[in-house]
Amino acid sequence: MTAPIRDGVPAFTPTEMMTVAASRALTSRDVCFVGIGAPSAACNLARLTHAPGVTLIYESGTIGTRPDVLPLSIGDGELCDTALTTVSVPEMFRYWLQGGRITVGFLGGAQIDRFANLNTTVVGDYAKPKVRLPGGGGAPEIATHCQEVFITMAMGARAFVDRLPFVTSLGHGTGGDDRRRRGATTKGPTRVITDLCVMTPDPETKELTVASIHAGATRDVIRDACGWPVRFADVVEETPVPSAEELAILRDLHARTKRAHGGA
Amino acid sequence: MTAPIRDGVPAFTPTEMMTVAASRALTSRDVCFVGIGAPSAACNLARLTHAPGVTLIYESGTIGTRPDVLPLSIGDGELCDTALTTVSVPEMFRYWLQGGRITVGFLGGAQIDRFANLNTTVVGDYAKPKVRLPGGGGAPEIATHCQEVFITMAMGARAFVDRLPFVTSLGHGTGGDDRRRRGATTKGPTRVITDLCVMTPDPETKELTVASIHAGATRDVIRDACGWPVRFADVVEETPVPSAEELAILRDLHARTKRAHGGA
Amino acid sequence: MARFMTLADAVAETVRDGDTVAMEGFTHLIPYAAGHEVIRQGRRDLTLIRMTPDILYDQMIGMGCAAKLKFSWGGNPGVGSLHRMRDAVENAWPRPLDLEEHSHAAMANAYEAGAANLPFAAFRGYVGADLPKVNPNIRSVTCPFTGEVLAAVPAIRPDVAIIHALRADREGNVMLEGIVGVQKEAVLAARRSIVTVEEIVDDFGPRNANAVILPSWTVGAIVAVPGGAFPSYAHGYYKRNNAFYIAWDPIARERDTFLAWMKTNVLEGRPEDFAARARRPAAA
Amino acid sequence: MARFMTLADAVAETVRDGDTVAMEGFTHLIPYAAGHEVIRQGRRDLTLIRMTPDILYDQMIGMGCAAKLKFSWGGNPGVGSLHRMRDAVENAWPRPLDLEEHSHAAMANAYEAGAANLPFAAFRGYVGADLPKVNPNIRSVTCPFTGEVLAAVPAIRPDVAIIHALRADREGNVMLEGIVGVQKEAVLAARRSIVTVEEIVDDFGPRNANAVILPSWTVGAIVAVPGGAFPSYAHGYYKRNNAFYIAWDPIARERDTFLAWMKTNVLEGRPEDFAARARRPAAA
Repeated sequence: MTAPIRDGVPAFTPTEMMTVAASRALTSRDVCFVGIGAPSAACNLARLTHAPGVTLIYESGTIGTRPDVLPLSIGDGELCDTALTTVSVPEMFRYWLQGGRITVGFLGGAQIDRFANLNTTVVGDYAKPKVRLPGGGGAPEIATHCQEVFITMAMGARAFVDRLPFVTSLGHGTGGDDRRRRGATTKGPTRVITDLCVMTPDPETKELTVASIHAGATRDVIRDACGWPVRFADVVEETPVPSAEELAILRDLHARTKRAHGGA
Repeated sequence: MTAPIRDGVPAFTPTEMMTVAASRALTSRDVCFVGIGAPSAACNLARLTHAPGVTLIYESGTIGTRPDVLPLSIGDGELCDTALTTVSVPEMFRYWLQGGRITVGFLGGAQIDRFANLNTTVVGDYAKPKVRLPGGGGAPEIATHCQEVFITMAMGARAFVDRLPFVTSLGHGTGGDDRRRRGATTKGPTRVITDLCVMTPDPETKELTVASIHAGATRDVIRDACGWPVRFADVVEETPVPSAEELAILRDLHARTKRAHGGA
Repeated sequence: MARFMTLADAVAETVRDGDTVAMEGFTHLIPYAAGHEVIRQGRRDLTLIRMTPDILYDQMIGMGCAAKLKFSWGGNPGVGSLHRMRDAVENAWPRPLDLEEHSHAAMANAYEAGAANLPFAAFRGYVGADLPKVNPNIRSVTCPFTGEVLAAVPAIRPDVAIIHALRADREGNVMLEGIVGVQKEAVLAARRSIVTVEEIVDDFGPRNANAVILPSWTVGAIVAVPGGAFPSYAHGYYKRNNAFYIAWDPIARERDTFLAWMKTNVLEGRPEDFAARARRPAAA
Repeated sequence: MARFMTLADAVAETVRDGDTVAMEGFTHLIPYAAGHEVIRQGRRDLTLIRMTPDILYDQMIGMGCAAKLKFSWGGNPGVGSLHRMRDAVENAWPRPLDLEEHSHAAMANAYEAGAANLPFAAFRGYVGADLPKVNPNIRSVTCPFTGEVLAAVPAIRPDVAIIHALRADREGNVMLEGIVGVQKEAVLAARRSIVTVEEIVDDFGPRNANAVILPSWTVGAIVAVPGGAFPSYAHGYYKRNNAFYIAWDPIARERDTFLAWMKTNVLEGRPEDFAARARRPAAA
């Protein structure tokens, strides 16, 4: 199936492309710990398309949830109403996340560096911040307990930065085997899905490398949107465009969500 | 109300007297962690007579249970069916017992010494026991986490011993302030209710001292049934005999229980 | 032991200036009505604890109730920043706000340890993260069997826990259902507690044998405040008013619009107002 | 990931000689049918773990399946001793039995730690008790904040957990209710698991939002064995057969009566026999 074309331009936004590309990273066998925002849309799109068996878990305690609309928060009633069961938050973090039962942690973030470390804590000095961000929430432990981590966030030079002011959650640390030396036994970030491209860590250095470029984006656009001199893989693929079905299901999901939230 | 008299002898058994005396130690304000056997009969008799508001908790996780018949084990379905709620066993021991929420722990035991330490583990050497008893179960922590401990068990020289082969659960240790020096912050055993008498620890030495004697028992009978030279309080009371109502309710309870268990 | 009271009396008796107060609720069952009463009574110098401080804590911080915040994620979920919290941290307005920041895992474990009467919680956490560099309350313990080093945080033992639950019965037992968060732990860990509920019923009736229930002897004041979790929600009663969460962003962005809103809706408000708010359709 | 199997296949695939096996059930939902299958298949050198070893473990020990027992209370509740366990400990019949003995609090915390992927559990326990003198697996940790010394025990991480639950749905999710004991923890802490259930249903249907459920991806083999907990009980299905517990005492007292009973009722028995046993009135 190919994407609808209008005036020679694929009729989807970069954000839609990002969500679709992120959703494709999940399979029906995954047990996925879902971060709010972009990850939540991608995970539910996967569930509604090619991965109907995927198990979605939100840190509010909802296990195996199948929301009809996207939650605004990680604890909307919709998540509980459609879940297999709902456990307490201490149990969620002890038995389920720390218990090592999650195959994929799906995170977003305010800032990321070339080794896929994330910052959602502060911009500027911690004690005297320029911008006080919400903080880590579940991310510090999601980043180390899940078997692997997918990250999805839109590119931009203020988000993809050369040096993080604060490491909220560990990616590959300073690269190479640094992650393992710090005591993490899981794979860490294995792909970063943006609105322009998909990056994967170099097998040796663990530096994020552009693996595929979305339709409409170019190497120059990606370079401009990245705060470090971004590397490209030897062979860079073109990201398969969204199918008409994926787009239709995603747009339906967003339309239902907007109606349900009654605002914005 | 006085007890029924038959041929000049109070018409109740020593075990009934023990159960009634033990039940009277509880009030409606108590939250009581109930051991199986003699404690269970006493606690439920209290609930069915003068202490209808008493909260009974069994280590199987049942909170606020109101069984119509006595359970054979601490996890009979009757306990769950009539409970306010039932929690997992880890939660029971973490939030409820260790949480410090229990006013009275009601224990029995195979052996007791003069400082109300209990043994339910072994007779003889631990590695080569003469008799392997069931073990401590919940008792080691019941003995230290409940605000106070009541003990009920029938007297006899093999049960009330000069020296325990094994301390399963702490009473007053070696007496005096030994219990506190070992790190226990709760009162420990405050009364031992037997089939012959009620003992309470001396305020200074913490040695168990006979405070009241049941109808039909004598100092000599008590001395013969005790493995250490038992002390008597300066003023020894006569234990108030069971009332007709207490006996009727206790006997009804046992009759219902026997029918329900369909055996013995 | 549970006592049925008015909200004004419950807060007056239970919450004191300088107290450490945990008002919990993980998106669900956030005790807004009780928080507004704390604001109306002008409590000061509170140490507020909450995993997910959201609009309610934004309001309390903006009104100057709090000297310190212990938390793990402070935002308006799905919307953006808490502007009043940011103004306090970045500009000390209306007063400086100390932060003690943790991860969710740390806070959840710390509540669990508090309920269990332990002094600390050990968990696998903070590996490679920067928070331990700025928070001296993140330490470590070594497993006496394997030698592994684990993260450790102090147990949370608040002076006061305030939660909103679904129902209480006439004996003062309290029932929760749905996303139960850390509310049971918060109440069991606290010295004193206030529980607002949607309704008081004669009897819980038939229920799951393992229903989440706080027995009457584990809670302090109980107050019936229908709608008391608005704009959060109460499982089976009313839905989360996501439109309100979205609408809060412009209200809280500026100090004057914030103060005007607080005057009309909180300072001049009453607990009884919540029933009508919760009944409005979510889009209103 | 859950697979529906026969009991014989499930035990053959899951339980190996020398394994550490936890068959849990706190009076309720004891997996008798599965235990009998382990006996029939002649497993040897098992380390059996259970808080409250009762008749089932008495049978397994008496049949020589176990090299070691880790436990906290070993008796026939309300009746007396486990004669086969005593014979093994006191007389090494039919073989010596090593004991690792704890308190309930220690075992419950150790299962919880196992489910939480922690190497040890810290708790306030064993104060003034003699068990730490005879069990080198009782150690201590010091709180890094208060300096308090707490008891520590290793987490329980069995090779195999075996439980009996009420229902499974067609996807292999498993539901428990009532006295849930440490069964969820045992399964989550174990490498492999077998769950026998009273019935397999199309759908759990309406249920409490916080029902105790083990998702299909957390369990191994699932086997429908109606009555599989007899003479223990299954909440809502059949009651505990207290008469059987009382009757067991004389059967187990002597080696020959025990062996005769085991031959007739276990070695020559089948999982299908349990349905009829559980249907009999409790007094039969």
